[in-house]
Amino acid sequence: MINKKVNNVEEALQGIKSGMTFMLGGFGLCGIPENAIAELVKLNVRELTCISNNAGVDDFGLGLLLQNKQIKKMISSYVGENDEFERQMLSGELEVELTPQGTLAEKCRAAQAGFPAFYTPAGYGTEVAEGKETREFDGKMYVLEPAFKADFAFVKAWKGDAAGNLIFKGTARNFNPNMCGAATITVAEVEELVPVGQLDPNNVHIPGIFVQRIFQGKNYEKRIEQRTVRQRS
Amino acid sequence: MINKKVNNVEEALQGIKSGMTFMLGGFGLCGIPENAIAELVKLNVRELTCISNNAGVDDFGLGLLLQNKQIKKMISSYVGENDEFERQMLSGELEVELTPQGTLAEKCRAAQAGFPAFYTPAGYGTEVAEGKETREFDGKMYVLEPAFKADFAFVKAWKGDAAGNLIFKGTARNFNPNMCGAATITVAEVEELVPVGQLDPNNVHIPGIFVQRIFQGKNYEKRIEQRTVRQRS
Amino acid sequence: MLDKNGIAKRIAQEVQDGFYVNLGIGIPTLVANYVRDDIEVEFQSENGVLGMGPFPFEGEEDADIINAGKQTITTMPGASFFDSSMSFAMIRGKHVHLTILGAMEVAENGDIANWKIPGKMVKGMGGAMDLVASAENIIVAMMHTNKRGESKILKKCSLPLTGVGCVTKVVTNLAVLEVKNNQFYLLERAPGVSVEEIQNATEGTLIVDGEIPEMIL
Amino acid sequence: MLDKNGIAKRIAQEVQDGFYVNLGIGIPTLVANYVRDDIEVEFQSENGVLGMGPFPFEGEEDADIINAGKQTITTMPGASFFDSSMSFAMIRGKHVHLTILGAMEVAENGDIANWKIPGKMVKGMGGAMDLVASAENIIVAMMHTNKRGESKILKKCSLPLTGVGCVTKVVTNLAVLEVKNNQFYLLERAPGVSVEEIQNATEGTLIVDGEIPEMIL
Repeated sequence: MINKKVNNVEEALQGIKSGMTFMLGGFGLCGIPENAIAELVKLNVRELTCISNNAGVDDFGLGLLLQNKQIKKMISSYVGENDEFERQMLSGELEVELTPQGTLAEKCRAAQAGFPAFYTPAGYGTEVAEGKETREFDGKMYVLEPAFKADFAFVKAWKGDAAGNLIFKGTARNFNPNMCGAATITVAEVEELVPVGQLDPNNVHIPGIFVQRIFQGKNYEKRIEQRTVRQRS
Repeated sequence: MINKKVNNVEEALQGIKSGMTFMLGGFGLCGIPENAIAELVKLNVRELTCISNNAGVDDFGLGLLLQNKQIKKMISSYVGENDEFERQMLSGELEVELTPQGTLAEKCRAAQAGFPAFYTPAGYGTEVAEGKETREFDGKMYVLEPAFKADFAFVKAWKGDAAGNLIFKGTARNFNPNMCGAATITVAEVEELVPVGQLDPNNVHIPGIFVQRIFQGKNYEKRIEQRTVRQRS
Repeated sequence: MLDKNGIAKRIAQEVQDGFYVNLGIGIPTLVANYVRDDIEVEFQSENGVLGMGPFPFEGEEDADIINAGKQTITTMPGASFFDSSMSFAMIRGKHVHLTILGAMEVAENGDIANWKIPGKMVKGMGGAMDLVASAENIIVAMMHTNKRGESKILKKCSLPLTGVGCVTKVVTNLAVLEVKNNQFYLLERAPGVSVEEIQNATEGTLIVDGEIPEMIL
Repeated sequence: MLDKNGIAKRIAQEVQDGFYVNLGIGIPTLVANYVRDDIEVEFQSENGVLGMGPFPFEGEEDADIINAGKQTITTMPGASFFDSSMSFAMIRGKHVHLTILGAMEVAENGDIANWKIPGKMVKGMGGAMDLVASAENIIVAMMHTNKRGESKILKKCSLPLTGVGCVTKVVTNLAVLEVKNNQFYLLERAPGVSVEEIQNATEGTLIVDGEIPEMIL
């Protein structure tokens, strides 16, 4: 077993520098790497390019890096619900590349799996396809999208072990598995680091080979963005 | 819940015709759809194109269809260990398209995921790339490979439910998940059909949306090709 | 004239037995409340769940189980969770049968715009561009006109497009329209709404062929 | 001169701490037996397992747990199973650090042939074409000459290629060779084998630079 365990978030983020490109898992605030984000704020690295489906809310998630003006460019599919984001974008402080959600996921997966680029129908005939190669297959038009390139991927899992194996919970899975192994270094934080051998090899979502560093996360807030409930009848 | 359960292999294979293209899961004899193969022999459909990593052995797996001369063309990555196969191929009775294993898997996955084609480095500079488009990305050469098109996919899972959800066991997983939803109709046979609600939604390998028909398989032989053991010391 | 729930109720009639359905944010989400309970339908949400159920009871919310609108949800027996790449495999691979989404504008050639107002609002497309580029059955839920009374059912979209030539049906507060041959075909009127009112609210080419029935809700 | 186990033993020295390794069928499979036990290594098999262990004890074989050679195996703590697409994501994405495989021919430009003898033998490439097209560190385990004594270490492969310019090192029954600048560099001699014997058995350009040490096994 190749040991990926590091003791804490400080160790896990060694080598982080200003100007780097990061991938960050999560959908809205669900399944985001809370510990890594907090540490990035502390490290105060700047001029970052962040690949993440959303940009958090004003006071949580990637919103914390935005408030601190650490982000130069965001690559996301949906950035509503964040006033500071909107302000920085409309004023031109923040560069924004909006990418269809399925394309965003596959650009991660392509990087993980060694595909240089792929053809997708999403965005054909729209702004998103401007300047990109398009091509017809079987009478349908597709856009060529390159794989992402990133320095670090920060993902959050439910359970993990020192071999780097990961299991996600519910919809907190989202982009996290697709980002593992898609950057030079993948850092996984987990709610529960279990002894090696405890995870069923059949149920591992991400084999440890895709993860370089893993640590036991702390103090998860797991905020709910839209608390919707029904009445007991 | 959309019910995919059918009562038996006969029902599961309705609509099968000579001349069709099939995908069949399995690696060697591990994880092959034994019930579907037996029924194909019984139905005696002919002129088949079969996409499967291997061609079975002389008296089991796809070897049974070969013995019966039902297969016109095989698309596989490795076809050793099968004398009848070799005889038919060298005599020209059987058309064979050898495809690198990773390319074979991805041609299935591309069909499942709606990608028309993909670029892979495998086979560049070899016979496999002859007549195919090649292209450079970042100084490395790639071959453009189209997604498979098939009429039926036959897969074998360990557990499944009437919603079509599947869980595989060990290395019997192999190509099975990649073939689900990659053909017009996907037929899953399972060792154990469990009540809906019993499979943990977190551990489902293939969601039911990729499966059209599911049935409780029978009389699994699960032959071992190379029984290798070590001595107790 | 229909309110949002009315639009959802009418769209629910389009959901057929055995359909996997993706519901967009807003009015489409309401559609789930009105689907006949004698048919089998499963709801997919592109953030990674198939087999969504109703909202949880108070106190049973789980931050790890949400829909694409970031709302807390529950799951039905037979549900499954998966990653984003597999979720869009379902969508791009045409395994999802019906997509219902909102729009700012729809054009008579089937174009749709719903993700950006240049210089003003840029929320992003989320999964909408993948959905409209892949689904063969796309129903748009929207108001027929904007707050200033201007038609959103157009000859040509003025806003940046989400997808081209993809919309098959539009259900608004005034009417049900089919999009075909670069025209809108009026299929049904909302209760109490006249053909003339619909014509006045529609900028795109509107075909009115014979007697137009009122919706049955 | 080395036998198969000797070749495997020498190759095992190339396996470094922290390596994920893919072992081909034949001699490469034997390498696992000789890896130092004070380093951490994990074996990947392309049929869908990471963290392979030794063969099972008799009576404990599981038909559902095999390696790419279709042999029954066991798994180590921390192992995982996955589908073929993910398995080749590991390979194509360069997550596997070292690939060890057999060959029928190797050429001085790094070309390798190991899947087909036209008109005679066509077993297929299995995962070999993916492995050699992607791995940055490819070691070939082979006999230096064929049964007729003809060199398999060539200027140019005569058989259909498996991959182009990909082999970095060759370990044979006679020598360890590095493949660089379109030449074979002789690094080590097998015990009791002279430089001359190696030169005679090598058709490709062989560079012999200074004193060539004997392997330490």
